[in-house]
Amino acid sequence: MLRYALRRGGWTVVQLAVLSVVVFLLTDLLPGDAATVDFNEQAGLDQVAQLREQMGLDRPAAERFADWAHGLLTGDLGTSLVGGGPVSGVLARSVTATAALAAVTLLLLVPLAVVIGLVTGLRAGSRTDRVVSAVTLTLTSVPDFVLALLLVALFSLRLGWLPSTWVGADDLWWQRPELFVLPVAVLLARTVCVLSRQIRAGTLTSLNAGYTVQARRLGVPPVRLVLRHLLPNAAVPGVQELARTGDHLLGGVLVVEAVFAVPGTATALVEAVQNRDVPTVQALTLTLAAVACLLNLAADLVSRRLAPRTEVLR
Amino acid sequence: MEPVIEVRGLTARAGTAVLLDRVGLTVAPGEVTALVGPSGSGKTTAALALLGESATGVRLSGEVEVAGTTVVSADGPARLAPSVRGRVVAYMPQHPAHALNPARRTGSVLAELARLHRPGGGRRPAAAGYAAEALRTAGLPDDLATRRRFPHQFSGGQRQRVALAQVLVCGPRAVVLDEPSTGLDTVARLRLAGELTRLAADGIAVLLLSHDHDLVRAVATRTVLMDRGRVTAEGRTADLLPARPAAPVPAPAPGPAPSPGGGRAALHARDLSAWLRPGRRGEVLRDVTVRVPEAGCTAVVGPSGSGKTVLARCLAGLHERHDGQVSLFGEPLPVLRHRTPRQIRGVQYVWQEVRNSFDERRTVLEQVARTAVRLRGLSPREAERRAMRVWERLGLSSEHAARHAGSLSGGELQRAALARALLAEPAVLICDEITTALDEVSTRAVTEEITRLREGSGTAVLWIGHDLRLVELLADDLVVLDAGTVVDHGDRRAVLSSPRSETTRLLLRSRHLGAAAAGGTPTPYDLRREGQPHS
Amino acid sequence: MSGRRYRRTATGALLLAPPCAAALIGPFVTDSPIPSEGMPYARGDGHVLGTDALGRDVLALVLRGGASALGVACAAVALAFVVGAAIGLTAAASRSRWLDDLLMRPVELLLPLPSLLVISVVGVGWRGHPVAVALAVAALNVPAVARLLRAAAMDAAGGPVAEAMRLQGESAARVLIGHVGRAVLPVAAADAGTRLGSAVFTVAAANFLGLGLDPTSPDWGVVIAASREALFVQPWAVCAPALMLVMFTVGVNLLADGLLPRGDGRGETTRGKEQAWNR
Amino acid sequence: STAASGSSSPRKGGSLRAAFPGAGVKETMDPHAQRQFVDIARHKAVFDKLVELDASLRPVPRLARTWSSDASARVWTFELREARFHDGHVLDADDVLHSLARILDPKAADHLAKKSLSSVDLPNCRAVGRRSVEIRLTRPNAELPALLAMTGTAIVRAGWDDPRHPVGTGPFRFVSFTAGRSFVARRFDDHWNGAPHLDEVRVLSAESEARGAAVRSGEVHYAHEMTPTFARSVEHDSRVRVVATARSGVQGFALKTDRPPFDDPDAAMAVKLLVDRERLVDVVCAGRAEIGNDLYGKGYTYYPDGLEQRERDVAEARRLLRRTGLLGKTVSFYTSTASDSFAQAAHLFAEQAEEAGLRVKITNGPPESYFTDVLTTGTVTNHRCGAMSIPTYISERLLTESPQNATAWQRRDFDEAFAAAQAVTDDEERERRYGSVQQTLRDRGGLVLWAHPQWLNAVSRTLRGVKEAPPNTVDWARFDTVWLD
Ligand SMILES: Nc1ncnc2c1ncn2[C@@H]1O[C@H](COP(=O)(O)OP(=O)(O)OP(=O)(O)O)[C@@H](O)[C@H]1O
Ligand SMILES: Nc1ncnc2c1ncn2[C@@H]1O[C@H](COP(=O)(O)OP(=O)(O)OP(=O)(O)O)[C@@H](O)[C@H]1O
Ligand SMILES: [Mg+2]
Ligand SMILES: [Mg+2]
Repeated sequence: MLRYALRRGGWTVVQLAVLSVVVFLLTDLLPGDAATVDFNEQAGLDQVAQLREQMGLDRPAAERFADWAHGLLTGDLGTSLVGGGPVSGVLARSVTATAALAAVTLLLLVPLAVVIGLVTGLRAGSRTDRVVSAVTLTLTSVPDFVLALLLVALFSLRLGWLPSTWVGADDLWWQRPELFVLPVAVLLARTVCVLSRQIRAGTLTSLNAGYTVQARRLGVPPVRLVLRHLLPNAAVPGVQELARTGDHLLGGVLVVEAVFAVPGTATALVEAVQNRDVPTVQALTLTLAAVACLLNLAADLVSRRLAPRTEVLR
Repeated sequence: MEPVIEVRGLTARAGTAVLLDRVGLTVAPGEVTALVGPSGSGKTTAALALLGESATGVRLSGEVEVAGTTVVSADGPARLAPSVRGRVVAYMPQHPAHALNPARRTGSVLAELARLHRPGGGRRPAAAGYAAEALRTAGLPDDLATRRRFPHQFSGGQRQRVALAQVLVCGPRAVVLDEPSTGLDTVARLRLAGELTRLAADGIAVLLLSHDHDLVRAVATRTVLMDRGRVTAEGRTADLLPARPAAPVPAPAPGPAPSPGGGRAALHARDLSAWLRPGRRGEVLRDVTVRVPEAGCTAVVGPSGSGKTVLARCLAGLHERHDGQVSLFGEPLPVLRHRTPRQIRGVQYVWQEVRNSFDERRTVLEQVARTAVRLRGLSPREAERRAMRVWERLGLSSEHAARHAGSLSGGELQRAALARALLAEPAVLICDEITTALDEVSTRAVTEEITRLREGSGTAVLWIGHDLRLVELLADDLVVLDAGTVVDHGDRRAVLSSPRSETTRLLLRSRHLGAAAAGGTPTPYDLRREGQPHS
Repeated sequence: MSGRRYRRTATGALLLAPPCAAALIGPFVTDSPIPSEGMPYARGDGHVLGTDALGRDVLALVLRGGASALGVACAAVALAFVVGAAIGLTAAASRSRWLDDLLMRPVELLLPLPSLLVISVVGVGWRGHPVAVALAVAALNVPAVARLLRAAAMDAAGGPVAEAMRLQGESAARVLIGHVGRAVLPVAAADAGTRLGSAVFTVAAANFLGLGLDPTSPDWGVVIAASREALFVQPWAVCAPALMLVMFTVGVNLLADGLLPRGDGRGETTRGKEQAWNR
Repeated sequence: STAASGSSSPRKGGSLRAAFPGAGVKETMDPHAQRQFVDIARHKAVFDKLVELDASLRPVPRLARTWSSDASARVWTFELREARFHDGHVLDADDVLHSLARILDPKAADHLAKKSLSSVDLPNCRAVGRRSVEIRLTRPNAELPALLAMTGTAIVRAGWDDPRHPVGTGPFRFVSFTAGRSFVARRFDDHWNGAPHLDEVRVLSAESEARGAAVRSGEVHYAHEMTPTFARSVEHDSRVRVVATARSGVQGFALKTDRPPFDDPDAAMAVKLLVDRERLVDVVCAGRAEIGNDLYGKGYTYYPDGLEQRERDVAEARRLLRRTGLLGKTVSFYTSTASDSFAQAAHLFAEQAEEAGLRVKITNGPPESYFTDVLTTGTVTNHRCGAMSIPTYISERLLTESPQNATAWQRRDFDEAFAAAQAVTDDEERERRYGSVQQTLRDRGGLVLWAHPQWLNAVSRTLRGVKEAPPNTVDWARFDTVWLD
């Protein structure tokens, strides 16, 4: 296990290194650069040229990348081309909000999805199952931006129960739990449905597996049977899905961040791409990628523990 | 004594088929009752009914009472049936490989069961004590390493014992064991016999379902005979299954009886080493040399977990992590991926755990017939015709042919798998414990078919099996494997009469179950030697 | 097929019919580009579903916009599955570790690439190109599909059934398609259902955020995005295309659930699990 | 102009939250590097300029009490008022000179006023006493006061160069700022124009969706730059009202006049005649605009009177197209999503051109750099401009050397005529000359300006005293004169 974890860890480092090159190339491929974008609608071409020189964008790409990589190795994420501040500051500010949102979502997601998945899986075909499955299926099929708009329209504008956005929450958002309700609800809606369907499928297969049947024959009572014998096997696809969900939560909550004006990583990343702010894009992407890698690693380790046989497969 | 299990008029139907027809039997505490009958006679179905269970599509009716609780009534399983499971009756299934949870460590499941069913088991040390005791009784070491293993880290025979330990740790009043001796070497089987007698002596009611008449004779006081879903006889074992003549008829080596070691080598493996994980880690075979002459039969025996299956898979080209040379009629034989159709046809392999090798989506006959289509270029119609012919010779009916693997009994499938290999008309046939689920009639059909092949087509046979009686019947040469190395080899008669290694002697000494009572229980193997440590 | 399953399939087909019909037939019964004739966000006024921001008939937009909305998503998912299945199944079936590594390592490399970055880069760099959007969405899905199918195929491809087939002289292709492919089909179909849904949303979300197609294109996602402000002024402009998307994804999922063979009582995957023990 | 302020009398106290479109990390507290409205609004709270513009884009005094120039419009004198910085320092001529020097710093690429103030002869500018500054120009310009009212011209304290600690003379004292999020400032009681009513003002950044939701749900009091659709959806909302400022900029198309086909003024005229301005206004601006007449600055100072409205004339357009060989040909329209309305306008333009026999192929460009890109690419492009004085507009966009010359309008004679007009100190004469310059532009230039849209801000009912004012003018985003009920 340790050996496996170390090998996977090493591979993650390689992955991140290659990714940084890919990301650099991708952003470099984009039309325009930080200087053109920065002076859009404000200044003429000569001013743009001057700014470009100041930002060092007139140097060859390889040189810029080397500089950046050198900085990274010495623990310096560089300075933002646009704001002029350190990238680490941008990172710190945006990561906290998203991480908080993701954490709250995950905290609710896991028990909810497990319970729904188990109940529907164990009662497959029953009325409960059909009703819950229909609801989850429909919820997975509602685009999250439509859902977000509807929730805001109902709970903030019509009923006035909940704040509609994080505008003006400043850095005090963590003191105001009501800010989390709607964004988390939108984030949960789809993920709970997808995850619980996975767990339902896993439950169905392990429900009929020989080991479950045998455990029942040996008199293991139902609740224990489900939690100790069935769930570990049923959870394998769920754990993998969860890793992807975590990744999605950290990087893909753009719609939610946009609608609720949450100052998070997704917003920061899109903005950085639009600004062609390469150092910021790099830092954000690598952070997200590193988190994704860690989540995948964790998921693989857990799956490996849950389904240890895979180690012999190759 | 008051019987623990009482069955009256038990009937099981699947569709229009009647699987059990008004079966009645009783199992009393303090003795071993055997349920014996040909393959497919309904033993497993009856045993499951004792727990109020049945396979999907099977309906139960009749009356089953276990320790005063009604488990099956006239209209199917009773409501209280679940309450007897584990605590009162514990069942060990026919294919224990299926019954072990791949995600749970052996020890934790045992402790859990102990906590559930044993008085005072709620306390951790007590539960651990029960678990250790169950492991020891089942013939496994009770050390931490074993308790921390996952099921896939055991060999076929070891998994059988893990399943047995799970049954024992519940401390039930009655145990139902479905073919507990399949896949066990003679030593382990002897131990098992001893265990069963001891269990009975402790006042537990034991119901033994087995084809292994020697085992039944050795341990069972009473026997119930079944045939086609009916109880045909019931009584003292000694009356129903009279003991065989002391020395089993050593059938003369069949056929042309080529001079030992003589004849052209059909299959020859030299200095074969095999390992489980990349980088030669987890070595399971070391420098094994096996030779199977044309029309000859070489048997491979050895304790459970000694590497027989791995050897067979190397020869069949399925296990790729090996080195050394394998040749077919002198021509080097690569791994399966690189074999030509002619070479594939030349070497055929019959699986040990056969259920897994059938596809659930196609009928069994369809799958069996494919061999002839692909390897002999026959038309599908012709192939099915030939398949049916082999099929019937092995004692299967055409009614079985249209079914899917899931609804065939263990023995039926085993024969289907053999038919699948035979349709290739191979030059070399590798049989990995293919009679473990067969009754004597079917076994005879199988051995006859093999003998016919050797005589008729000069097919060479590599026979893997624990049943030394069959080995004597079939094999010319004998190879004894232990912990992945050859410890004894040569002419079968020579090896058996003057064994050179301790392993062989041990296997031989344990072959007659009658000695069980006298000889006491042999010490369990050292697990660490059998299975490679994993971590 | 049981009654319930039949009903599910039928419901799925019913739900799928309107969006698919719109996507397939719509382009032939409407003008292109759709003329701007009415006032912005008018209701009634000769337009059954009112008009959009440009004064175009929403019904015409709904009829025209399916082809790209569903086309891009379907093409992306199809492409992702073709490439992902080729990689995943080959990797699972290959007995050599280096081929497996060769195929899977580059794919895994892409796995942590934030989808957001790819979408915004493609959105920013190749604005308004349905092909680019489809390629991007496909590229994002390939790693996940490949990994999923490889994992699902591992048991089947290495299990005794595949071995038995190979011992019967079946060709590699037949083992892969006839057995492994069939074994992973339920997994793949269920996954394709959700993936198609999320691809539709990825495209729609990209459009919603202004990273995707031309903002005047009749694509459903674009129309929803462009009209979202008018949710209370002219609800149909948002709801009609949104309903189409929802009907499509629900329909696809129901169909995937209902049509495909599942392991019966005994559970196929379970059987797969034990196979590893035997090797 | 106080129609919207209601009848209640100002009340002291309260904290105002105002939401503007954000610009993320681009946002700055350096008043000379300001780029976005949100920056300008923040700087306006903390800093003052010498001069501001009124609603008709005429310079009005702020920190400069009065100004005058010599007859050649080369030497200007500005008299300063007695104003106090937040640190207690009283404004003097050195502060103004330092501010000018800082704006014109050759190393600071992002100081936007640098270009328009490039004619300031910095070494020869000087203080005349404590409260008077003499500014010399290298070429005559009667519009200097208007230039000093443009973006990026705030007066900072002498020696100040730290945007993290802004110190100005403005009505609010800086408290905190996070780029892309928020800004807090507190009332400055010593402001020269009297203390503001509010205790505190928070200027927040938020995208359009969020601004709309926030102002409707009462989380902010003021939302800047809302769409006509938003205005429609809050028509019956009792909590929010929309403050619409007429003629606060321009919407149009820019034709490149330096390359075929629009180097031929007839071809350009054909386009001017074929566009259906009413329809564009109705759809793109949802009717909330005044129809344009191909000239910038309707209603602003120097806008020529008595011009005939240009009407759609498809027949004449067709004739001109045929004459110039464009009939049935295809021109490309380079648009983007830089503004919601751009692609819509392009779409409608394509429809209208089709009716006159001109085909249009629309291509989409990246919005982030669209305005920089259109300086070099495209044949027909979108054009928009906020409020600024007409001479500023011309010098920024229509001279050979102009930085934002989107129509590539490069005529020496035009440049000279404009320069000559700018040098005229007599107001009437200058206005006449400006008029003729604009006439040339309307007839031969590449600008097709079809709308002067309204500027829409949403304010909650509790906010009083908000005046209609075009962006960049003195009453726009002005929070010292508003109060909360
Ligand atoms: N679902 C089913 N539908 C139809 N027939 C079935 C079904 N399940 C089992 N059978 C048949 O019932 C008969 C009894 O099966 P059972 O497994 O009880 O036999 P068995 O005595 O245990 O045989 P073996 O010794 O081979 O294990 C077999 O012939 C089998 O083919
Ligand atoms: N997939 C596997 N993972 C881990 N260990 C394995 C695996 N397959 C085999 N082994 C180990 O390799 C050794 C040899 O196994 P093999 O199956 O060849 O034994 P065998 O001689 O056929 O035993 P049996 O008589 O019980 O079938 C055993 O110790 C077993 O634990
Ligand atoms: Mg049986
Ligand atoms: Mg074996």
